[in-house]
Amino acid sequence: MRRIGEPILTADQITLAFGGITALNGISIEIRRHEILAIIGPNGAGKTSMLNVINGFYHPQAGTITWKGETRRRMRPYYAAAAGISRTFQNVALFRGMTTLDNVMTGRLLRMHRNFLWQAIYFGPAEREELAHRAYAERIIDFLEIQAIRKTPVGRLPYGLQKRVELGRALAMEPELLLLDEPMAGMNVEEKEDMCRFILDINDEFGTTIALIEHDMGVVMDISDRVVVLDYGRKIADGPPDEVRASPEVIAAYLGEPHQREDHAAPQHTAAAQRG
Amino acid sequence: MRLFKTLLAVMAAAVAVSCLGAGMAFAQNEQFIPRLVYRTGPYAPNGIPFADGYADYLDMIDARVGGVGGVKITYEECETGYNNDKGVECYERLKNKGPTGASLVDPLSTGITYALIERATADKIPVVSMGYGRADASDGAVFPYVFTLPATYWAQADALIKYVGEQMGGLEKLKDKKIGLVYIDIAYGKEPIATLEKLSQKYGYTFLKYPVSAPGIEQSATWLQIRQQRPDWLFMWGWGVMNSTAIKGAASVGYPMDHFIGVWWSGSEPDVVPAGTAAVGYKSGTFHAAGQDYGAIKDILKYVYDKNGGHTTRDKVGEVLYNRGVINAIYDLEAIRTAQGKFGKKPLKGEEVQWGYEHLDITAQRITELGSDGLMVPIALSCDNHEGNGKVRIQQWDGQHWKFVSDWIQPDRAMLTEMYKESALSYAKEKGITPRDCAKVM
Amino acid sequence: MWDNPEFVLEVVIGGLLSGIMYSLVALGFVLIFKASGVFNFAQGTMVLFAALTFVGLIERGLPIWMAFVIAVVVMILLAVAVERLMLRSLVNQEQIILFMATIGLAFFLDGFGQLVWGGDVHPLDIGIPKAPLIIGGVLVNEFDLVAAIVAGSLVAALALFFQRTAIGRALRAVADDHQAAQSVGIPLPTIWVIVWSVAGVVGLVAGIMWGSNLGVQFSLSLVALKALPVLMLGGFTSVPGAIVGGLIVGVGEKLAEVFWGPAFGGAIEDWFAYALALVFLLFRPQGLFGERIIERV
Amino acid sequence: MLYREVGQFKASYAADQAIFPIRQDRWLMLGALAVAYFVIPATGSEYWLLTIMVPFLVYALAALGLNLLTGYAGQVSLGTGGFMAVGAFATYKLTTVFPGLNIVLALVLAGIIAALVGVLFGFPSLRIKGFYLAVATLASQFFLIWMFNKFPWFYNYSASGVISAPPRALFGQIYVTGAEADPRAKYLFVLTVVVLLALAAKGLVRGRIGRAWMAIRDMDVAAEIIGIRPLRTKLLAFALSSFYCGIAGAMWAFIYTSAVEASAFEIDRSFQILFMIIIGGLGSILGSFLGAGFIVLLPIFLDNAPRLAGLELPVNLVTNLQTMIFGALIIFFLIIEPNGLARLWVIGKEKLRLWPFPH
Repeated sequence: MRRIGEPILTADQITLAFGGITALNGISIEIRRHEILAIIGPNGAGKTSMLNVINGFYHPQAGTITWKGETRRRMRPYYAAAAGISRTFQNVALFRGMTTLDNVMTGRLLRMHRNFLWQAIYFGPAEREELAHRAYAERIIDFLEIQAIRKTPVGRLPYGLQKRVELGRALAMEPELLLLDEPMAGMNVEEKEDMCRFILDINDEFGTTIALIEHDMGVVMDISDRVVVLDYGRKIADGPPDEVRASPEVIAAYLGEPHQREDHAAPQHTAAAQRG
Repeated sequence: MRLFKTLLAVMAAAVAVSCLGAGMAFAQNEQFIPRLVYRTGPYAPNGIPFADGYADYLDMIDARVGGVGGVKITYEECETGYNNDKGVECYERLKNKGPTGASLVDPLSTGITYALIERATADKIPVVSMGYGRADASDGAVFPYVFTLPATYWAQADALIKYVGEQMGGLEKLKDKKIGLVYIDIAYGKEPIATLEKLSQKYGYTFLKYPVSAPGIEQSATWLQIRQQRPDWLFMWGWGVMNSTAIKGAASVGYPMDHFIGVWWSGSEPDVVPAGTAAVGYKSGTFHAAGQDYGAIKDILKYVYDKNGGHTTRDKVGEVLYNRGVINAIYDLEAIRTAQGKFGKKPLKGEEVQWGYEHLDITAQRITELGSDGLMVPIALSCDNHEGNGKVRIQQWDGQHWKFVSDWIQPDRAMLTEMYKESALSYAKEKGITPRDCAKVM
Repeated sequence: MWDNPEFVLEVVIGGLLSGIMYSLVALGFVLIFKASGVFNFAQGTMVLFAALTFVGLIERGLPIWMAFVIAVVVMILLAVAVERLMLRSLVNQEQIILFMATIGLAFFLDGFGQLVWGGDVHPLDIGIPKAPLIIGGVLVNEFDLVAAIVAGSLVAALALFFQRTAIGRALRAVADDHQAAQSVGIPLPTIWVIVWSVAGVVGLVAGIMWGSNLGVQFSLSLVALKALPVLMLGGFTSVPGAIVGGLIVGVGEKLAEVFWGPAFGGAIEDWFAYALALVFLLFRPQGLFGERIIERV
Repeated sequence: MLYREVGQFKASYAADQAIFPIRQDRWLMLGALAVAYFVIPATGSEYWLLTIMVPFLVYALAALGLNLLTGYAGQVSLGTGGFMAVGAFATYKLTTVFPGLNIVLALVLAGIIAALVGVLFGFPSLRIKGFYLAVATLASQFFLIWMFNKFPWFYNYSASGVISAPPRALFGQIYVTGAEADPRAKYLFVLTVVVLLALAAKGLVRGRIGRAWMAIRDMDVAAEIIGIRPLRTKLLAFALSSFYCGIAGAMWAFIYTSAVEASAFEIDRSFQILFMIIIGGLGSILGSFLGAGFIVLLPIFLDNAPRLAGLELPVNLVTNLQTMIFGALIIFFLIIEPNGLARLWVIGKEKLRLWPFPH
């Protein structure tokens, strides 16, 4: 049975600016072991930037990140990955040329060590390693109920399924901290319910710590242990859902702000990301 | 399904190739000559006249006397595009054609020559690299199946130096003069360097190298250097588009044309015509005459063109490269004739033609019989001399025609033979070949 | 090197002038890549093909101007054919596929051109003087000068075309994003035909300039190789880039060849041009004037 | 129903990850190998073996190498010819400096040298992408060719800069290089090398490394975020790719033409091999072979077709027509299947799977 523990990641006074625009303004967040943390806020509040800083895709001008007692100014993406932080993206960032299975298997890359000579021979050690990790990948596929599309190139999958595969890839890394950027964006109600179930189960069964960005207040309030609210690069609230819901500042931030999503046209976004 | 069929079609096509290589039926009394030519691609302008000249001469012979010693000469052209692997493919495809297989092969490219030397030696088919290919192959002891008649690049380089010396009134005058070489930066272009360096020590001139990267369409840097260093004489080892470009380049920096001398592959109509008036006065080496007023050429017009035959137009007959093709054909047929003298008037095998080439002796009298007085000079080959002491002559472009401006020059044979031997032996060593003892070969 | 300043100047000028000639070829690439994202491998062959047509017509006794007009028409027809038979069926394919298709086109034109006009070399003289011109001890080649002027005016014309005309603006829009193109109200196929035609005409001009230097023959198609480093340097999508890139490459390779070449045994200008471009790329991966490559998640 | 998978159940992941999970494919492959090893050497003429099969295999190997780099790791390269040249000249130096050196060992060493050079020229790929990278690799192409042409040490100071292969034997007496070598020996040697390296390539691409490459190819940003180090992965791709190309180049120089100068590996070669993998199929081992077949065999066939049909056409006409048809076919195939012949093959199989029923 999970119980929320000490902070495993502490972002301290993070400031990030692009040219003139300040995306993050001295934000401090801590993420505690085993919890589900929701980061919310109106568009352009800097939620995604925050995740990007945490797993090293952006390098903040000021502030530090402490991960399991180790403090550093800037992360490198592959260091973050190696250290057990994995994530999904707002606009699905799958490897479109590969099948579902292969995408999930890429999540195991960090744990596979046979060098290219063994790989070239394949039979023997490399194959054994391959099969061991295949078994793990299959567990995740079963868990996410995507057996049917195992051999389908992900490019051909519907958006909702792609999101699920991406989650699978992140899980395959056996992360300690899982960052989910709008896991339910562009999903219908059933898909959302599935996704919620998965998130809770992951948190439950694997004890994975989860930080997620979500717009759907209902979802957020249901599944998260704690909510952080960002607005224009500042943190305006941090606490249990009910508390946050009551906070006047939050209400102010959300007043007049209709309940909208950032990605009506997710596919184009994905395409754009592909080009990048 | 349509696309699947097309795939099958391609597969089928690929399979169909397999039935090649096995030559088709030939009449028995024929002597087959494979013709590696290039009528397309970047070097086509030079390849076409040569191929036409050769083919026309064979047609003429067959029309006039019905072949050599009563044996009809047949040939098949194969397009190499001056491309080495294509050349190898052509050679392999054609070498077994005809009743006796290929009697010899004219690679018509230094690169292809190199690629064929070993194969042909193994197949016992003579490689006739007339005025190109590897110079040291003149040493017949090491290269029994390669022939470099009538003269190699090294011989020509020496001849050019002799000519320059003559122009300046004595080779000793070369001292402290500057002689430059503009060359295309591939195997062929580098051939003369060794010789010119050797001679520079002998005569004390400074030797300047101006490599031009192939294909040589952009040379302005080179010509700026030349304008700066002002060599007294300038040689050129170029090919294809490089030649005309270089001549223009020389004009553009005001280099005196009559001090600019090209190798015989840089001295034909396609090289000077595109340069227009700029080319007037430009010189080049050669080992035969240009023009139509020679018996053999007249016969071609008479027996081929008057009968609406021929591979080109009448006016192109007699161009430098056309006549060179004719010369090549004459050599080949004379070798076959010589061989027939020993092995009988029948279709001959490659090794028999090789004997013919090794005993080829085209005397002045024979040249007269061939109606080629003034067109070519006598040569005589032997087991250890596959070059045959050919001579070199300098010609000059007057805007209309190529005119001789020197007498026949005999290169320094003693020195050259020395160089051939040295280089050939090192090759033999690398390849583990034991040279023939020519004293024992009759 | 510096002991002889006017020689350096001479080399620089020579470089600038050859650079312009490279730019002429590079322009064709840029136009097509800019508007359709196609890296047109066939540009070199188009140069040859256009020049062959032009010179072929002159040899058949047509006056130069008429030969030029007809050649232009031919290039436009070619553009239409390319769009109808090739591009139309390959819309929305990956760049590399389109690239490969243009290679097929290159092969086709190579064969076709030689089939129609023969493999011989065709001398081309449109009356540009070739005599050396010595200005204050510095050699300037008259021909190159004319070439430079032609290239310059061509670029000016293109610039006007892109800035002033509706089509031009439409093309710029397409270059930025294909959705936008629709909104401009000009169908993509039409735009493709236009850019390929323009590229064809640019190719014709390049072909005439190079051709009257080399003689019109197969090797003309190889000038494309001289344009590639220019593209790298200037960026595949920028007309001014093609010009500036051409000049930089021209000057760079000539200086290298003349002053450092001999130290390495010469003939270094080919790879030096690429190395030079490479160095620039390491600092600006999208070329001097190319559009930024944005990475986003 | 020639091609039915029904009833072929995979009991284990091992079976599922086999190279040919489907029985028919296994048979087909074994059949092809049998033909290659027994039928062709037995029946093929010297022309067929030395000027069609050997170059085809050598090209296929080079294409395979480039496909690892371009098809799998997504790094478009036009430096192939340069790397082939490295292999060729390295082998030449090795075999002439150490005459005792076993030819196989020489090839491997040459491959390794080529790999190192590949790594060196792979560094720009960290910053430069797409066509810019492609053109950038031309720098290596031109530089390498220039270098092998310029420094006489590479060709043992021969007058013309041509290297010609010294005869070398396998197991003491079976010569595989040089003119005396039996065509069959040459062919079988090349075939074996290619088959082994193709298997190795398959092993590489279906495992960890292959996935890392494809991840980089499909989306380098995401790849980095799941813990792939871009530079390392790309450089490994350059290294292995160059290894393959190097060996291909060595076999080109030593077994196919047996005498080459640097310009045999000039830019056209690089383009040719790029064409092969695009036509054959990017990211497909089979595609490399199909592509090589298309680019090597088709022109030869078109070249001979008229003569086979008994027509005597002038060579220039034939050659020009051949070039035109060849170009047209390239476009045609791209239009019917942009993903290459390998994809066509798969589609064909799917059709067979249903055959004779429409659906």
